[in-house]
Amino acid sequence: MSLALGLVIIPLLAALLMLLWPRLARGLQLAAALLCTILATMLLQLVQQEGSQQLFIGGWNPLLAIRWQADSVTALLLLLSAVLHLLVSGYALAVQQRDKLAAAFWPLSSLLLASLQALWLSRDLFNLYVCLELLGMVAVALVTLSGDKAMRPALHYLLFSLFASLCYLLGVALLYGAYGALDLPLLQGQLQANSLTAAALVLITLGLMLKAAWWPLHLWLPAAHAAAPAPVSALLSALVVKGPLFILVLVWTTLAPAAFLNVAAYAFLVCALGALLLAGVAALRTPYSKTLVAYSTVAQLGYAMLALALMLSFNLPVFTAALWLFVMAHALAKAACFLSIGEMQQTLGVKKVAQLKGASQTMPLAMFAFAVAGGSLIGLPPSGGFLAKWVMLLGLWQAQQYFLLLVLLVATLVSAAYIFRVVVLAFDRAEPTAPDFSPQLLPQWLALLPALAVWAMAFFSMPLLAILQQELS
Amino acid sequence: MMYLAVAILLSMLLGMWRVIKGPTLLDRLLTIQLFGSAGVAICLILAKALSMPALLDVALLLAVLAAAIPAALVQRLRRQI
Amino acid sequence: MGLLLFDLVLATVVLLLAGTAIFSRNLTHAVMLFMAFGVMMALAWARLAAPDLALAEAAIGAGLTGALCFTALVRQPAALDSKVATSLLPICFVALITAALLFSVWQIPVSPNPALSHEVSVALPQSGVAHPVTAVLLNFRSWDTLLELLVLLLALLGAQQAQSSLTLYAGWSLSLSWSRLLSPLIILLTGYLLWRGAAAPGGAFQAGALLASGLVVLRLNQQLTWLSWQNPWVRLAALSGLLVFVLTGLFSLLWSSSRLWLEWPTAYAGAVILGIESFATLAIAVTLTLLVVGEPTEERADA
Amino acid sequence: MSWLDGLSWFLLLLGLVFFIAGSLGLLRFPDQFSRLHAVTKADTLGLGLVVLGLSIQSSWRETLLMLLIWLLVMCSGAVSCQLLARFSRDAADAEPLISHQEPGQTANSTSPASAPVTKRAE
Repeated sequence: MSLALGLVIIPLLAALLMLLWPRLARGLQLAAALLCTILATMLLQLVQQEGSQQLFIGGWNPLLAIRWQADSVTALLLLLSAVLHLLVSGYALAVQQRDKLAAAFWPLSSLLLASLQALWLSRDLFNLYVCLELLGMVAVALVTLSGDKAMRPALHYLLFSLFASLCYLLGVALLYGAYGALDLPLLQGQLQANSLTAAALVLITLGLMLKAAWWPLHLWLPAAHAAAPAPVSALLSALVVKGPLFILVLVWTTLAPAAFLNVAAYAFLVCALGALLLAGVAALRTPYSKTLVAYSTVAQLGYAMLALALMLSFNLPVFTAALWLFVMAHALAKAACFLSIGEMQQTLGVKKVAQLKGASQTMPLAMFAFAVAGGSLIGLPPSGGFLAKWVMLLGLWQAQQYFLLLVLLVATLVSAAYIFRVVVLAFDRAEPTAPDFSPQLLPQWLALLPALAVWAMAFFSMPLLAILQQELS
Repeated sequence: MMYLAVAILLSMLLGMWRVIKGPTLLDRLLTIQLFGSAGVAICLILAKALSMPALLDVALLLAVLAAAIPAALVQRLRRQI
Repeated sequence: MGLLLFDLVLATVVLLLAGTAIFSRNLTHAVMLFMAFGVMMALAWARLAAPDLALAEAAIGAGLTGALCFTALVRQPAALDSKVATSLLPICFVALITAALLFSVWQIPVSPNPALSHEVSVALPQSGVAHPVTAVLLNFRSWDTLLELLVLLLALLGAQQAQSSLTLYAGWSLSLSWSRLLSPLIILLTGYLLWRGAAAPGGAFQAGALLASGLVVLRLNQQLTWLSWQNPWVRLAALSGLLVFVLTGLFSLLWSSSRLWLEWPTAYAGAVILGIESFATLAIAVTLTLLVVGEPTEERADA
Repeated sequence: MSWLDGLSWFLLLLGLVFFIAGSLGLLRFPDQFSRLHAVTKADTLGLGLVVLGLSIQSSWRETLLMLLIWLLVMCSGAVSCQLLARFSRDAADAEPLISHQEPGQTANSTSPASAPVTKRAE
């Protein structure tokens, strides 16, 4: 577990040092990101060899202490956030001069990494609340880096986030009052199917849905994510909304009494369908390119909801694998999308989708990154998105849910529509005159890296599935 | 003993009307002052009635804050004349 | 009987204050009512025999929040009337949650699960302190406390992005000497609360908030002009709580016998906790002060 | 001991009377400065009587602490009375930004500090 500890403490200490000596910020950022990636890889190997690891902080017994647990899903998520942090930091380092990125970006993004890693590791309801709160505060602070125009969305984000935390905390307080424990493995199987548990679970779920921007409660997300600087949007969309999702999955798979599972599955299913179809249509209709990508996050989260609903109602291991594959593929693809769109926006100085006409000639690399990441979002082979969708289709076939198969098909078409809306415009050879600017190559390559990573996921499908299956057995 | 606390509480409630009615900022700041000193009194009575000496510390803290906060507020609210 | 009457009146007053604060059309009234609400909440915690919470609520709710709200208020344009939300949807949502809470609160067992409090009392002698709240906060669940310190720091970092400059005016000589007279008392009381924390209600957070209120008063009277985020020593003070916490944790990881994160050896636990709490108090005080006072760029020395 | 208890209760009730008097004064007095007196003086005296009443029933340590609290409240009542009155006097000369009069009366604020703010309000 000292590896896991390092994963949390290194970015935390790095952030503190950055605040003390702002001059060292960039070097510290890169060093911490590299070190975390290496540690996360080592941890994944360790977990694969020796099974899941546990730590009771302070060495007290489980009733008193906070439990950390690194199973294979956690190890994968730790690696994912470390890798994404590294990639986004690289991009931010490349563009910080041009984009006038605020100096506070470095410590804040490092703290974001630390709080995410702490969240993945924690198995304690109250500690998870603290991590959520931390995540929300960092995210809001990061959104405000855009200056005055971001204040309003950031404030909305803050208020929604606080309200959501409060709902979650109330739910946890009810559970604590009734069962007298906060440790998830200790509570497992203890909950009775009475109205107290129901109220607590409803509060917890509402709070987490609000934080994760699940469909009917997503209203704060598009404005906040679109207002932030490009590296921040990439981190927020790729990682921050996944934190509450992780807790939601933990709560419903380990805590909830069996009698509630069916109702919850139906509720999640309705939300998933709404997200996949309606948020997809919203992405299709919005005139701004960054808002399009932000709405696409809401829509893509629908797949995760669908996978969770299916997990709860069918108890097939395929759906668990599909859920985490979606999370990883979406994180990488969305980071690439935001970085490439941000790069185009910064270089070309345009905000609307319609103005991207002919962008494939002026900024071919960035457009290529967007197209590859978009392909993964749609689910075109070979990509991580395709892998996730394929696993899910297999599961649906196994469970004989032909109606949902159809829905998945329609959702794919919707996402294809909004991705192709951008791509087709960009490949339109409308203006033959070359514009008078020279796009920088390095940031475009760096924006391409996550897209290549999501591509590479398809080639590592076997080991990935093996890791996720290990968790289930 | 608790009836005494209730009576002081009700007298605070009476004073609260000034916050709403005003008419000047001073009247409203006065209500804060009233809440400070009456709050200290209630805290002292509670400490006796519940026999919890720890509440005396709370009263002490309230008293110190009642001393410090008006000075801060007035300074913050001052305007260039 | 008297106790019941007191509870009823207190609950009514708290609800009344909350309602009028929310529905007040004038922001200044709302802030005043909110400060009064803070005093009442402190009394409510005192009545519920939770002096730790009463101390925290008194320091934060009745003290600093008011200064913070007024700082925000003086930046507002004149005669600003807030619109009272008339939208039905949030009200329905809140009503639903309240109903669910009321419905489920009846089912919470009256006497809480005895296992946990028994566990706490068994482990208390090894924790290094005699007050269970402090033992939970700084030993059993110290990781939560560390992260909470980080949340406070982040609040400051976020607020810094939004801050615009505010003019500070020189105080009258009366308020200046009053704040100077008050400051040794506040420092003394801070130390008292911190020291008491090991055995009785009190601790880093309450002490830090109290110290912060003293610093705020001095700062608003144009004293302590060095107190700004630009000053590296101030930054060090604001980060000291976290730094000491993490470094102590690493130290215990490397040199203690069992090599566990955030495990204090029983023999030194009391000293370690007091050390961490002292630095945490300093950090909380500086952070809260910077949060309330901000970074005034312009100062005027008129009387 | 009963006469001590009686004395204690007498003092406590007397304190209550002063608290109520302070509140009534805050409600009924005609202008703000007399209201200021009502609160800062009557309440301080009320607190003092309550402290005296309680200390008859308490140990010497608690009594000391309560007397300290009273001393503090007494000092702070005197000082903040002064501060608030000065603040109000100055604010009456120049209309404060946070206005509690009719909105039309704020127009005479011509100072450089408040000018940009009023412009924003329009």
